[in-house]
Amino acid sequence: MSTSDGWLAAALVPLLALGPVLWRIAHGPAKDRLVGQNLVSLLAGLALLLAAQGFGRPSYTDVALVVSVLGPTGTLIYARFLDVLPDSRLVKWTALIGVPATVLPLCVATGPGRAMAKLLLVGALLIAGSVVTSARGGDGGTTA
Amino acid sequence: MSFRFRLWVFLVGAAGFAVLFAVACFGLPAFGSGHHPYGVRAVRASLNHHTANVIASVNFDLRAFDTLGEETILFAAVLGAVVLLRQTQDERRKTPEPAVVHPRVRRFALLTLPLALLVGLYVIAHGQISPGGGFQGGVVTATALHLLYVASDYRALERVRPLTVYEIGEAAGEAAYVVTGFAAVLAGSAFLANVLPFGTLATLSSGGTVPLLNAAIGLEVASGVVVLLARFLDQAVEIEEPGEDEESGDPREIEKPRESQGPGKPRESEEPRGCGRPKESEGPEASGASRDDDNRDDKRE
Amino acid sequence: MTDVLIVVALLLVAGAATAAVLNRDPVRQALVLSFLGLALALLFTFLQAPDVALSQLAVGSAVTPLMILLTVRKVRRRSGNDHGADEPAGRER
Amino acid sequence: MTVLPYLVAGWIFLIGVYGLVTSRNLIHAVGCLAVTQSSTYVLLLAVGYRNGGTAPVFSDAPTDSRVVDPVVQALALTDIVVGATVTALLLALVLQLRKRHGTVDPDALSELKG
Repeated sequence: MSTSDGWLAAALVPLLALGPVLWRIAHGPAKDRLVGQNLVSLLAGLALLLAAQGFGRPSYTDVALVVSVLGPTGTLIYARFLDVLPDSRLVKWTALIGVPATVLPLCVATGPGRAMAKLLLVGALLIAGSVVTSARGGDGGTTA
Repeated sequence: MSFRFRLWVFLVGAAGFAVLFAVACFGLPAFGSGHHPYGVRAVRASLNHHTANVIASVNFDLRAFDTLGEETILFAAVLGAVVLLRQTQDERRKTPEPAVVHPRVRRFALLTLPLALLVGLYVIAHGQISPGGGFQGGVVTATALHLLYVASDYRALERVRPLTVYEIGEAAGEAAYVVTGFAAVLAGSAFLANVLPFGTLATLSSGGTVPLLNAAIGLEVASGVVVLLARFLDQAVEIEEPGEDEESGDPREIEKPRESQGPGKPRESEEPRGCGRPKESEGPEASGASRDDDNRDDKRE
Repeated sequence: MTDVLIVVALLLVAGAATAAVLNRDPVRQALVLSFLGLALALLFTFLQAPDVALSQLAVGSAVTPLMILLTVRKVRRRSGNDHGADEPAGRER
Repeated sequence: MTVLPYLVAGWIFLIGVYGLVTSRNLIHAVGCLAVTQSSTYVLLLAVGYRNGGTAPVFSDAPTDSRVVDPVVQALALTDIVVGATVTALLLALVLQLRKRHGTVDPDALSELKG
C-alpha cells in the first residue's frame, strides 16, 4: 500500500461515518437533523482534505475550503428557519479532535508553503464553524 | 387520471426503462476504460491556448457559444422568477421584527463574511488555473452575502444590498459576454473566438478571453442568485397577502421545540406592527375574502 | 483504493436520493437534499471532477434547500386554514 | 464495479421520477426533480472517468499526465447552476399557484379545473 493509498484509506473513515448520519437526518427528530447537517459538512471537509492529499492534487483543497465556508453558513441559515440550534457535544468534539488529527499530519506531509497555509485556514474555519454552531446556549436567533 | 392509474403507468414505464437501461449499461464501455476522442482533443486545444484548467477552456473557449445559451437560460429563469414573485397590488409589506441573535453567532458571521466573499472571488478569479470559475464562484459569493442575514436579520441585509445594483449586474454580465463575443468579430475573427494573446500557462492572465468571459459569468451568476434569493426572502419574510393571518397561522408551522429558545427571548411575533391590521382600508374585504377562501377549501376537502 | 472511495460515495448518493424522495415533508426533504448535495460533491471529487464538485457544493448544499425552505415558509404562513394541505400525514387516500 | 455507477445513475433517475409521480405536494415534487437531475450528472461523470486519471487541470500536474474527460465535466458543471435557477423558477410557479388556488396539492389542482 503506497502513501497515497494510505491517505485515501484515511479519507474512508469520515466517509463511512456519513452513513449513520444520513440515517439520523432522514429519520431523526428536528434537533438531530440539524446536528446531522452540521456534522456532515465537517466530515465532508475532512474527507476532501485527505482525498486531496491522496490524489496528490493540492488544488483539490479548494473544494474543502468552500465546504468550510458554506457548511456553517448553511447550518446557521437552517437554524434560523427551524428556530433551533442545538448544542451538540458530538459535533464539538469531532471538530476539536478530528480536525487537528487530520490537518496536522497533512501539514507535515505537505511541508511549509502556500498549501500549508491553506490547510491551516481550512482547519481553523472548520473548527470555528463547528464550535460556534454546536456550543451550549447557541441559538440561531428568531426568524425575521 | 386517478392516483392508482398514474402509479400503474409509472410502474410499467419504469420497468421498461429499467430493463432497457440495464441492457444499455452492459453495452457501454466499462467504467473507467474506453477512449475519449473528444476529451483528448479538448485537452490538446486547451493547452494550445495556454489554459491550465481544461474545463474552463471547454466552457469559455471551445464551447463558448453553448455557454452563451446556458447563460441566457439562466438569465431567463431569473427574470421569470422575479416576475412571478413581484409584489402584487393587494399585497402589503410589513416590517419584520428585528431578530435576536446570539452574540457568538453574530461575531462568527461578521468575521467569516469578508473571508467567505474573498473565497468566492478567489474561486471566480482562478477559474482558468485551478478548479473553479464563474459559475461556481458566483454561487459561493451570493451565498456568502447571506451570512449577513445570519448575523443580524433581513432588514440589515436589505440595507447593505441595493437590489437594483444586482439586477443591473446580472444584465451587465450577460451583456459583457455578448460584447466580448462581438469584439472578436471586430478583431476580424469569428463570434466569441479567442483573439487575445494567450499568456503563459497557469498564470492569472493566461487563456486569452477565457478570464474575461469567466468574470462576466461570475458577475451574472452572483447577481442572479442574489436577486433570486432576495425575491424569495421578500415573499417569505416581508410580503403579506390579504387575509394572511399570522395569529391563526399554523402552530405546527415547522416543527420547533420552543423551549429550546433562551429565556426572555420574544418569540418572533409576526404580527404586523401598527399598519395594516384588518381595520384599515382594504381590511374588511380582505378578511372576508379569506373567510370565503376557507369555506371553499373546507368544502373541497 | 480510489475505487473503494467511489463505491462508498455512490452508495451514499443512492441512499440520500432515496431518502430525499421518501421524506414527504418538504422541510425534512430540504435537509436531506443538502446531504445529497454534499455526497454528490464528494463523489465528483473522487471521480476527479473538482470543478463539478464545487458547483454542486455551492448549489446543492445551500441554495436549493434554502429556496425550498423559503417557499415552505411562505406557503405555510396561511395553512392554518386548509387543514393539512401541506401536511404529509393528512393525505393518505 | 464495471457498471455500478451507471446502475446507480439509473436508480436515482427512477426513484426521482417515482417521487414526482406520487407526490402530493408540489414543493416536494420540485425537490424530487432536483434529485432526478442529479442522476444525469452522475451518469455523465461516470462515462468520462478513466482509471488512474486525474483532473484535467494542469496548474499542479504535469501536462502529459493521464486525465479524465473534460468535456462531460464542462457539460455537468454548467447544467448544475442553470438547473438551480430553473428550480427557483418552478418554486416561484408553486408560490403563484398557491396564491391563485390556495393549495399545493397537484391532485386538488386538477379537481379545481373540472
